[in-house]
Amino acid sequence: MTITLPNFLSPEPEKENPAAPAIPLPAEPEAAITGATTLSKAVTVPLGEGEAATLSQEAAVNESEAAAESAVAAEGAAWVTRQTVVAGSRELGLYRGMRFIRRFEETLLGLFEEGILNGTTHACIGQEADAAGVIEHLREGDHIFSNHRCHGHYLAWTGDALGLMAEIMGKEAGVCAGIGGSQHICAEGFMSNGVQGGILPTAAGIALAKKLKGEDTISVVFMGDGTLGEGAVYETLNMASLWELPLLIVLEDNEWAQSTPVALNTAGSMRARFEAFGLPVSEVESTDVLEISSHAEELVEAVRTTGKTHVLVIHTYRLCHHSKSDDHRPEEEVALRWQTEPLAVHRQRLAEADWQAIDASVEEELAGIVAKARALP
Amino acid sequence: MTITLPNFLSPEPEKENPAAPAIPLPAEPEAAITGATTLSKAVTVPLGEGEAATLSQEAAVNESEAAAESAVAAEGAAWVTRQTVVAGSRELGLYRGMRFIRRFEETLLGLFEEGILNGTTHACIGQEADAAGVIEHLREGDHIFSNHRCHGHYLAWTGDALGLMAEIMGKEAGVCAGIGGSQHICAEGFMSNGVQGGILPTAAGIALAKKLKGEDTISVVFMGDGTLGEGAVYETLNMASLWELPLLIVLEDNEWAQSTPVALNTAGSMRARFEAFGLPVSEVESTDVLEISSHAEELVEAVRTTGKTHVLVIHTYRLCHHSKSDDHRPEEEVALRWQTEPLAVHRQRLAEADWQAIDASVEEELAGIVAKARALP
Amino acid sequence: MIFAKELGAALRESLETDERVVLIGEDIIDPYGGAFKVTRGLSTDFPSRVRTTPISEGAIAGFSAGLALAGMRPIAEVMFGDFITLCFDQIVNHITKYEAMYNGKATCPAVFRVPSGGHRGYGPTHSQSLEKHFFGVPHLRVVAASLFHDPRDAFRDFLSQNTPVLYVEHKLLYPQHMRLAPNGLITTREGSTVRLSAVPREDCTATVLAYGYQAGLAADIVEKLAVEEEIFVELLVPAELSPMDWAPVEVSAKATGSLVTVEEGTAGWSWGTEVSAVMSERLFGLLRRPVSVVASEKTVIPSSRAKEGRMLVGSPQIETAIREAAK
Amino acid sequence: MIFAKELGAALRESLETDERVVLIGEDIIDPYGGAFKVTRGLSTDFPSRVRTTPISEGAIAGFSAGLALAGMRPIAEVMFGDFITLCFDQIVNHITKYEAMYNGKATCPAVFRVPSGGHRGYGPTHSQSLEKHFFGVPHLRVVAASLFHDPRDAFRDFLSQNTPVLYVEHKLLYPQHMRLAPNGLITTREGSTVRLSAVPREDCTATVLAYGYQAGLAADIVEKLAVEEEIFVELLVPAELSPMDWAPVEVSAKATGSLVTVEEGTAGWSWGTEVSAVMSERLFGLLRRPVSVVASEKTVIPSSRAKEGRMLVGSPQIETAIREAAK
Ligand SMILES: Cc1ncc(C[n+]2csc(CCOP(=O)(O)OP(=O)(O)O)c2C)c(N)n1
Ligand SMILES: Cc1ncc(C[n+]2csc(CCOP(=O)(O)OP(=O)(O)O)c2C)c(N)n1
Ligand SMILES: [Mg+2]
Ligand SMILES: [Mg+2]
Repeated sequence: MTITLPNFLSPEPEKENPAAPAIPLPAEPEAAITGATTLSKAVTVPLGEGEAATLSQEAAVNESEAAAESAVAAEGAAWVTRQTVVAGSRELGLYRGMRFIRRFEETLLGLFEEGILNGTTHACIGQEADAAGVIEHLREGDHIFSNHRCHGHYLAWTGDALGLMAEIMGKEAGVCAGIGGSQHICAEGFMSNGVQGGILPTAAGIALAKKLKGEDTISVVFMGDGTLGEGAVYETLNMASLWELPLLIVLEDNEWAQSTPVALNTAGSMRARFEAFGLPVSEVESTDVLEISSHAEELVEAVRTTGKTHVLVIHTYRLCHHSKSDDHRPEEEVALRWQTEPLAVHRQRLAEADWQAIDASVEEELAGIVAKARALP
Repeated sequence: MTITLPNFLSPEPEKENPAAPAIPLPAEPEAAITGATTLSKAVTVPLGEGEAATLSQEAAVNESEAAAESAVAAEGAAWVTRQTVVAGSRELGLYRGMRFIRRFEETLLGLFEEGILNGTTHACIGQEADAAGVIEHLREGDHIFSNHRCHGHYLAWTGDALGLMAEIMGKEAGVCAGIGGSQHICAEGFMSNGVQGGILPTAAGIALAKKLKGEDTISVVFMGDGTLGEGAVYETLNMASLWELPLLIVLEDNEWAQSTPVALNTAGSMRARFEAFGLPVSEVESTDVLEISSHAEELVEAVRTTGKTHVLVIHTYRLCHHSKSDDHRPEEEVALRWQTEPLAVHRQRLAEADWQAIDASVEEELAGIVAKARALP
Repeated sequence: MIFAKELGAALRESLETDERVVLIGEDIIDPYGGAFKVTRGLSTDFPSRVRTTPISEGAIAGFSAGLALAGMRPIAEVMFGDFITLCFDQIVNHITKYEAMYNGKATCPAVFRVPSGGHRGYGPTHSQSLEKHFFGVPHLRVVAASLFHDPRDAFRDFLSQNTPVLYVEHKLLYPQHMRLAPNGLITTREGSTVRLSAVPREDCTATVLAYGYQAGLAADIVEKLAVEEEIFVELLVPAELSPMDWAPVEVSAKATGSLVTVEEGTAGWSWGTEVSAVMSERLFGLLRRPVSVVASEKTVIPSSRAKEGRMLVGSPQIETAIREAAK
Repeated sequence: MIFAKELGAALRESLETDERVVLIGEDIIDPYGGAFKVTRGLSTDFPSRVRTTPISEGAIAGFSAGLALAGMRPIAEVMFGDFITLCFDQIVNHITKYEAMYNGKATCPAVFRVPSGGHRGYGPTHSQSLEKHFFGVPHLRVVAASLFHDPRDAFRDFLSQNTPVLYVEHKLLYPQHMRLAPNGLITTREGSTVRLSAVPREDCTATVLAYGYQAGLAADIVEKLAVEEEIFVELLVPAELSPMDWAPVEVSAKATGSLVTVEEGTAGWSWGTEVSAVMSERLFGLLRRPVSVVASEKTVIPSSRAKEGRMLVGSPQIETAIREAAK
């Protein structure tokens, strides 16, 4: 572990964002960036192929525990397991998934500052619970379509951090050989495109294919609140409803679209926009991964069993910049939301030693990934 | 009056459409196509510039009556007057307007059969009450945007039957010199385009211009039920609602879009689609021009006074083919709807002699227009 | 053998032989069977794979994208080719991007059928040949139907490969008889290009390159000029317009020393423009006159038949250009 | 004089001098002032006429159409020019149709600003130069910003006439210094075309035609080749790309006998293609070599900077082509 992380990547919330609240939150230990002591306890299932060898020892240690895991993990095949089982605990697994996404994104932003990366990126800092909570319930054969803010979804689904990092670095070993970059990623059961709106009918088309093939898998699409501005969305809602397609639409309302607050972009009611097309909506205002997950579980199950389109509206918040540029939101607004960021919320139900260990293991793993990715041709 | 009308243009309802009901409707007199006797009583205000000279005598006779007309006419300037005042009666005026539109369209269809016209046309037979009932409340400075099925709207607004007929005949004297044809018409305060959907944001843009200029006039757009399929519609609803634009959206739900019934095209609720964007909706299921008109009056007034977008959903029925081609709808379905076609409904409150006289005058006027248009270079 | 029927048969064959095929479009199911009746009968036999849609061209394209990404073979009908404008985002920023931007990890073989063209008095928004705006979209094939090409071959080809396709059907082709083995002219084939002439190439004084409905008009003129005036030119009718197979054009124009292109789309950045640019380079110094590009006037298509006839390319313009080029 | 600032000033002048002007686009109001900060400060001073919109490019175009038909002067910003795809229906089937199809009874002078181009690693959907698909749309003007053209002139021109405009702004221009009177090269103007050369035309051995960001790259190369190697060519930088003012090109290429066109868009049915077709005809037999068209590879624009650099036209490709043409 020799790479130096830029200052703002320090895990103390105050440093993660200057606007972070002054009120006390569970403090993050120094161990988080050295993280040697608790490693063997925390790591279970490898993230990314490149990691498999390195981590196989620890993985073996925890295998028996993992086998005894909850129904959720049991039903979920490789994808779910990868994200959710840490030392036999789904809750720790979810934490690790979110922590990994958070630190991956922060690391990315640091690399941009360093000038290592080019182009642009959209971090989902503050919204990690959406990716973790929804994707936990998906299984092999399901398909995710994501948007410009896709890293969290991608990592939660594939765990392939090295492939994504290399992709964003523009390396040949990137998941799309550096052609797609941050917004245009493809892997088994996963695609993203940075053009707003058009992914909705595409995801519905994938759902139609599933229906025609008689598969019992589902298509999931993630969209932002601002994307409700695109007409393609409504054409899709209409057809998905008429044709009864196995589609789950996850609307991540993070209150902002680039520089525009939801009130300047969105008339009337989000929920009603879906219901007007006869689509059932489940709405949750939360950054708690378990709360989001329980809504998602219900909806995923509903889509799977009825074969019909359902909508999950998650009211959340983006804590970082839109991409890498200025953030003109009121400081107090952002600060307030740091108090309820998903990691802090979820940590409250974990033993401190457990999440500290995970933090440390994430640091270690990420450092390894960055080092490897940098070294790639 | 020497032109021979094709058989199906005979004013008896049974002949207007083979699927027309067997149950008795007020019979239309022979006089309808000779129409000499009651002419001076029926004609008041000229339709189309070309007519002004010919009809000025009769117009003069009725001037004093017209001056004493109801508030509706008084407030309405040239446009309203032209359509609604016949021998001092708004009700007769509305009847004449609808009758004129009906016979104009039937005449067109006949001319197509004859091979005089080319291209295509979309008649609004069965929906005349929408045009008459809504446009009655518009005044100079207001703007109408219409669609492929625009003749009724155009005639109700401008009265310029000769210009329209010449246009569809492809004559230089046509309102757009024969370039636009049936679907692309422009006159003071009126435009149409045959591409579905795109006229919605355009009409809203016109409304925005009115708002920015501080005008107290409004923008009106007519759309069909099938056009609810286009994404442009929802982009417009959102922005019109956010920006509070003086726009009246008139949705003519005629239950069919070309060959497709509303149930195959439209999931959920039409009304809810507008309300989801915070737009007030008034819904009327009627072919009665007075009922439609009273809803329209309220909404036009609301748009004018609040400056905000309102929606009028009229559930009606198209009695003719979509354009000139096959009609695969169940015969009984169409037959049933002939029983409540707007002219029949409205005639019930008129004296038979009055509407007969109007029918006759319309025949005469139309014959003159056709003859003139045919003679044009 | 009427073109619309043959095309319908090609679609039927596609549905029959390939379970992945899905037809999608407005008003395409029975009894209506599409605005131009091409799909008549198909929904009755393949109800789940022939899907009539709401009036949502953007979603038709987007659903096609999704179907194709998921391994299906969507064939979308855009009722009037004019409305392909509403599919432009999906075609340019989604469908033709996926395979390349995902480094080959996905393919998106969606096919769009666009009934196009004028000469029917349908007016400015229902008569256009908008394919010119799709030529040169990277990773898109633009293919034109003609009476000289069996549509079965076209669809077999589309289903056997992974590139998205815009298939241009001129509306006036629908009621016409196929001319797969036309009398009067010698017919040979080179790839998707059909070569028609009254006499061997060595005796031709110009090469005419035309596609779609205009190719039929051109063939009639070529035949007439040969029979009546012994003016001999070679007509080339390619199916694939973009990317183009340049070889047959190059060989022919090199031999005749003179080239005319014909298209119904408006002039300026048109199909013929690219042909002219490429051939002017490849045959630099070898042509006896500049390439002549016949295209329609740069304006809207009038509804009035008389005005439409003057504005759109038709037989008179083609004949004039051929006579000139053959000199 | 930084281009983005000058452009902002041109928009400010438009708002100040013409009450009909309305700016419309995503995230264009203060404090953000647009993704590229061009409109910064304008909404504060003209709150009702600088309107930030939802993410609805189609409606931005449609609202612009309505504003323009109603006598206003909309200037729309499409955040990334890549998303102009979503305005294609409005531009092709509505905005550019109205004046002609209504026989002049209405005009629809909407202006679209499209921040375009690559070389920033933004990847396949945020780096394109899609103007090639808009060249040749009847009744549309496509105009390109460059460091050699004062944007004030452009907007004064747009506001003084009634044709819709697509105004192409290469993103890399924003932070650059204007070069209205560049040192080192003689600069003259003919209409919207700027002529740059180190020596009089008679001493130039080729004509280079380039626009936008590429024009700046070309100018540097022209200057370098003149200074370092006494290779003299004349550079023409038009603002108006479609329709083109052919006269300056024709005169120059006739004199030099050699013509190169440069653009960042992908090859095939590109800007240079039309130039080549037209000049090959007009200067038939007068050029000593075929027109050379420099354009980017026919594929998606990679995010990877290294790959992007190989795929997109940049200085190396331009220099190679100029050297060849000047021989
Ligand atoms: C069609 C299109 N228009 C505009 C953009 C530029 N853009 C990228 S992200 C963004 C804001 C998206 O907001 P939202 O949908 O709420 O998602 P969030 O960024 O908040 O996750 C915009 C306007 C785009 N990518 N695609
Ligand atoms: C963008 C677009 N797509 C398709 C069409 C072809 N088309 C013309 S009318 C029509 C049906 C319209 O139905 P609706 O909106 O209900 O209006 P109605 O014809 O019933 O008045 C269709 C599909 C079109 N004109 N524009
Ligand atoms: Mg958002
Ligand atoms: Mg309808």
